[in-house]
Amino acid sequence: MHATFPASELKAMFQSMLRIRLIEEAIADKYPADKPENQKMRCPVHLSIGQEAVPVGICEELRNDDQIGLTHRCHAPYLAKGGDLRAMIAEMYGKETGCCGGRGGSMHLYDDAAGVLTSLPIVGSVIPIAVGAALAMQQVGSDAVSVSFFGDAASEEGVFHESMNFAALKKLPTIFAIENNHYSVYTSLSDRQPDRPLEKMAEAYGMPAFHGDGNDVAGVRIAAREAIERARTGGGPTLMVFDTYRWREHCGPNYDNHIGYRSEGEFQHWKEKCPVETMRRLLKQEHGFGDDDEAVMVTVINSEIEDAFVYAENSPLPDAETAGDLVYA
Amino acid sequence: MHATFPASELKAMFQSMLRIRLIEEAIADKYPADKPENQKMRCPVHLSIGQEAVPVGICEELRNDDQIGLTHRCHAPYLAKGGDLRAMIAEMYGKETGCCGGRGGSMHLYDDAAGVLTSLPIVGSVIPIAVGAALAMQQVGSDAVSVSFFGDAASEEGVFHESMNFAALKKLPTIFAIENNHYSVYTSLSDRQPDRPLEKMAEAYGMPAFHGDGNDVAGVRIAAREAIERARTGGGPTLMVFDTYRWREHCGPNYDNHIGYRSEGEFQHWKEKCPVETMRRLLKQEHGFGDDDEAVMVTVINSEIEDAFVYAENSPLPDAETAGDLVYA
Amino acid sequence: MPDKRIMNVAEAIREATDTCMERDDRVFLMGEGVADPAAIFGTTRGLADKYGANRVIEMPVAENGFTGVAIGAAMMGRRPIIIHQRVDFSLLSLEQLFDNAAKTCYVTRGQHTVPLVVRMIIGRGWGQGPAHSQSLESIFAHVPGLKVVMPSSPRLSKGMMIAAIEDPNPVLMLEHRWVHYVEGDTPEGYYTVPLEGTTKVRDGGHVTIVANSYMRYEASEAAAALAEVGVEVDIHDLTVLRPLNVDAIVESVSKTGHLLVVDSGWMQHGIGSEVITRVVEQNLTALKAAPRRLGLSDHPTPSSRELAKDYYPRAFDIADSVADMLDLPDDKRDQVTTMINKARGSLPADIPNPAFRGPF
Amino acid sequence: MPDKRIMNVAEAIREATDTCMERDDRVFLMGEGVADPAAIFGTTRGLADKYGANRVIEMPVAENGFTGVAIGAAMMGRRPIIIHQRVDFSLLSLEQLFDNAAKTCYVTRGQHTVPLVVRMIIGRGWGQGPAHSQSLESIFAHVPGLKVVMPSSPRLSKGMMIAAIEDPNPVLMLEHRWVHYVEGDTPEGYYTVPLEGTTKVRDGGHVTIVANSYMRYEASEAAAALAEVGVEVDIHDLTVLRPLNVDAIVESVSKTGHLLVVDSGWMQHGIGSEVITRVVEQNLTALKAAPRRLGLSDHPTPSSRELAKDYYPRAFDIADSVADMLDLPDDKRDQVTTMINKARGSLPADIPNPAFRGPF
Ligand SMILES: Cc1ncc(C[n+]2csc(CCOP(=O)(O)OP(=O)(O)O)c2C)c(N)n1
Ligand SMILES: Cc1ncc(C[n+]2csc(CCOP(=O)(O)OP(=O)(O)O)c2C)c(N)n1
Ligand SMILES: [Mg+2]
Ligand SMILES: [Mg+2]
Repeated sequence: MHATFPASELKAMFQSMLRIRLIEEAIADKYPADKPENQKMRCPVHLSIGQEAVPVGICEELRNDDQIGLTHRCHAPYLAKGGDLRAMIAEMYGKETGCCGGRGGSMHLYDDAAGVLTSLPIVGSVIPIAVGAALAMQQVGSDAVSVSFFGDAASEEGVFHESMNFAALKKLPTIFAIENNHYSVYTSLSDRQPDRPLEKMAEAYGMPAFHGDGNDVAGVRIAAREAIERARTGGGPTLMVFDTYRWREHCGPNYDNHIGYRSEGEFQHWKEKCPVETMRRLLKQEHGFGDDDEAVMVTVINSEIEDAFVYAENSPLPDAETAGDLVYA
Repeated sequence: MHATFPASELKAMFQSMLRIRLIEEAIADKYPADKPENQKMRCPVHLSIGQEAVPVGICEELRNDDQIGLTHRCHAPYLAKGGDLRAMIAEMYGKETGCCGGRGGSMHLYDDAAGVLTSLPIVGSVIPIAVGAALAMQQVGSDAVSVSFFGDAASEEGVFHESMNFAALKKLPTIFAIENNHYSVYTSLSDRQPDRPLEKMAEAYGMPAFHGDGNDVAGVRIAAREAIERARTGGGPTLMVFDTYRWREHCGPNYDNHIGYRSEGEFQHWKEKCPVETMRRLLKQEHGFGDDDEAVMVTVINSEIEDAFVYAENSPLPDAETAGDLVYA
Repeated sequence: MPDKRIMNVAEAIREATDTCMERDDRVFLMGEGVADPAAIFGTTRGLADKYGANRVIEMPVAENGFTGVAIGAAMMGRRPIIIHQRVDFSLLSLEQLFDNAAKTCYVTRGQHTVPLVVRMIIGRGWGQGPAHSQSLESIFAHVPGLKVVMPSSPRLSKGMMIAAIEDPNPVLMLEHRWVHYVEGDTPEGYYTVPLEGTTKVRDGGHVTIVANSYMRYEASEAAAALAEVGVEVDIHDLTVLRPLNVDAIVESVSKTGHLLVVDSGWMQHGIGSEVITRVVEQNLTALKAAPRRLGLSDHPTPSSRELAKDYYPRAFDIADSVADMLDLPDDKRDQVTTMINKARGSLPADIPNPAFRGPF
Repeated sequence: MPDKRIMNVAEAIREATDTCMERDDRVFLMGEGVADPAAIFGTTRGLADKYGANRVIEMPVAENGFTGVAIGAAMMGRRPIIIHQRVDFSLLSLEQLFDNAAKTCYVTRGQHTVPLVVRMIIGRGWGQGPAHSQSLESIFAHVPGLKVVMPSSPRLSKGMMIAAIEDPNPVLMLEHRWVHYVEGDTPEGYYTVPLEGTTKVRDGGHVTIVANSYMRYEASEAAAALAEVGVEVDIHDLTVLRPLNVDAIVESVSKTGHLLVVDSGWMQHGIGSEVITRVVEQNLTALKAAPRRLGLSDHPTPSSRELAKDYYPRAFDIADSVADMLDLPDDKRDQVTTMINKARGSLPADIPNPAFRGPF
């Protein structure tokens, strides 16, 4: 299985997924408070717990100068691409040291150094932005590529189709990556789209498409490699659709299977495919990765997480006097 | 050829196309004037000369309570569906007796009695409106259907895709009819969309699609019959794509092959496929339709046209005092 | 006197919708989340169960398309209600609203109407950030053919919602998220509140305050404190932005000579500029001092609670503006500030009341 | 004195674009028709030949999508110019403009900018009808983060277009279709006109008129006629709607005591309400009479020339308003009307000038 990747690469992917998982679990732990006014992260959070494989598989294949464009559910790809953890947590705390200085909150993450171009909370809004980044790359003759990450519901917005048409027409170096977690908030895919494979939407533009298991990080990565290579070499865009599942509530830290929009059974079915656990098993069974190896990994990650939260907590709130600055450049 | 239709039906289709052709030629004749201020039709006109077969083929299969939704290029389907000629010409003259009392001009034709729901000049805008009409039909349990007629460029607007998704999801009784005349104003299809069959866009929603010769009125009609039947019986929407060609300029009465965006040769190629001429030939060669039969037909049509223009010219302009009435019902 | 029926605005809207759906089977709901467990902040709770999936239609995430679908259905005589959980999402559908909803009755000389209701919720607080907290009412109110309403109490919300559903015209109803929490006495059964004019919510002779939506409550807090120092404020709740009728405001200003407009949106081309202009057009000489307006600071909404602190006009700012207009002495100003502080308790500015649970 | 370089506004915009494309290879054009034979009313004539299809990009008909594409490219340091042949088409793209163009600089504290120009043409006349003739400037000017300009002469158009292209912020430029025909002296080569403030175009002490875009010319016609009866008008062309600077207007009103605002759009929440409000906020006592505004009648644009007759404010209406404010006697009013009629000739109201050829 996955002979393509040496153990070191598999471990790197595991590490990246585990790190994202632990970071988001830490957010989920620290998010609630006894009283709202005591709460410190006072902005919506959309966790990717359960969905880590797609961003990690794709971002492992990206260069620093490749750009990604994200949605409300942006933490995981931001981190997978190398976005600064401290700046992310501080942003959730509304602090001066956040990547937006507290102006954006959790849905506006970006990191220039890492090639995280932007995150935008309006569904579908980032898709043409990423295509525009690809146009810029083509115009300057760079072989960098852009990737937009978005959900199954974003594929219902007309702007996705407008973006695919233009990208296909101009053979732009961009990838449309759908993390199909089968829900838009509480509404299932089958209540929003007819029953046919999502990747059919690419054929409408004669665009290559890929559909795969969003819990298989190595599979994601192999497919991404091909699409990225095609984009870099002038072969134009690709639509990639990955099946996955959001474990917790749409927005917030809790589980919500009890409220009735989906079943505990469905959740368990997907949870068994946990991308982190699957990779852990593989590493342990076939690559001599021991419990102690993982313990070391966890320790490192946890201290990074600890550091980021301390940093965020200790950072100052932005000065209220500056709230009106830089509306214009 | 077209054994499906008895001669009487073929003649009816010929008559409908010829009538539209002659009406639009009359508009083109009367539209220009020595000086702008002498001009009587002072609104944009988008002629369908060369494109008559699609609206005629489809509308011949529609009932009176079926609804059609149109774009800026609305004259032909309006007439094919039975829209009032006098009210149309008077509208172009900006007269009180126009279908909108002069408020809309040539791009806002509608006729309740004939089931012409609306025409809308913003590209793509009418598509969800027609889907909404189909939703209303489904809600009241009628077996009527709706058809939106629109151009190849309208298929680039995101709202088309949003509309297809919803119609397919709810199996609405609606037909999306693309009159692919290969241009958006002066810009050719190949400069706006990647090279693949337009009907692929329907597959994105698992929707049946049809692609056919937009100059073959009988072929259009046979295909429309199937799609309409499917819609009426709960089988949901269909996308129909017809290849055709606009003979004259995008907006206005003239030919414009000389200005450089398309070639005289291309025009001639399509002109040879003239839907009116093709049907005329068929009727004359195989159905004993004589020159005198046509002459009678033309006489009737011309007197109807003459009547409509006289009516429009003699109708009063609307009272300027009423310009502010009925902003609200 | 009969018992009061206390409910909040969210419940009142739900009750209005239920009432109309029961009375008229052409009425149906569509939107993202209308049938889900959160039920649009409770405003559609139970309706999907009661009326079924054909009348409470969960929509794909495609605002422009489904707005067009609703308009098309409305033109065919149905009575759709669209809901956007944030007014910001409606930005994708303005072509449909401005062209097809607003102009169809006019273009067809009343032969076609668009009996559509669009409910849009204005976000505030809890770090929602720049794209989930806009308050775009004045943009809608710019366009002839639309009606724009912003009811602020349960009684008004229920009555105006019923009136909106029954109105043959497109009615856009903007609901401030914090107004959803407001409780009050609400009549039982069917009744309507006309979609025209302003609603006077406090009587006073010294200053006229015009406020819309949630700003009404900030204004009332300020007015209560000002009353303690002898300043009596006339408060007019601008519940209907289009068609706009400022008669009562002009009359009030004729009496008070002072006008302050408190807008829940940005000020440039906002409620304040329109109301002030109408007042000076009609009765310039009544004004004893320059009229004033308050509204959002002229920048996008920052997420951080610290940055958002001064972004929204609050009772303090309103009281300050009044104090400036009337040239109140410092001791009275201090007294007013103290009063407001006491009334508010220690609640941070990004939380509407102690019952509030984030993140929405 | 050197020879005058007479050209019209359409040519001036073309020249500005050419100048910038030559100086900066990051500048590119995109839109429907930018490279076609009509070349956006001539404003992009020759540019496709000169700069090629990679810098003059014909776009699919997908306004929301391509606005996003432009914003994305701009964030990467490119300098896109979008063109909409009618401002109405931009309604499909407001989410991108209001959220991503307007707020990116703010949200990123200036780390990302969106150096984007959006040219939008306001249609008028020739029966264009309700959906091809809107004038939505005040909607854009409501939103912090956008700049909104409406140059009215060739000199201003060229200089402001160059300034807009060089501006690091998103600049929306609204061009009135009839302004395209306006001719005037236009400096050669590179120059800029700052995107701030108003432009005084006539000096007079009796009345202040503020007009935007094409309304400037109607105001000038009225002013010329009024001058014949001794009424001197100060005309301020409101070329920049955001950031709005009304200093010169306030100063002028301090002198004249009379203010009339003539808006090319609808009045509710329009230019008039904003300018009047700012003036009364800053100098209420200067006003000797109630300020007034003119604008489109409060209904959609009818297509028929007869119905459109009174829809647009014209020199006659402007003169009438001034006459009312100053209480001019009937004989002077008649004289003014006669003068305006003489100046206009017999041209119908739906045609800008004798050179005009419909249908656009
Ligand atoms: C245009 C728009 N409509 C609605 C929303 C509200 N909303 C926020 S996230 C979301 C669900 C999106 O689902 P999907 O795209 O599948 O992403 P997921 O949350 O599942 O990752 C919705 C409807 C929004 N932010 N923007
Ligand atoms: C949203 C929008 N964008 C642009 C236009 C300008 N416009 C009017 S007709 C037209 C061409 C449409 O082409 P197509 O849909 O193929 O129809 P055709 O004219 O060829 O019949 C364009 C771009 C418009 N009316 N609406
Ligand atoms: Mg999803
Ligand atoms: Mg076409």
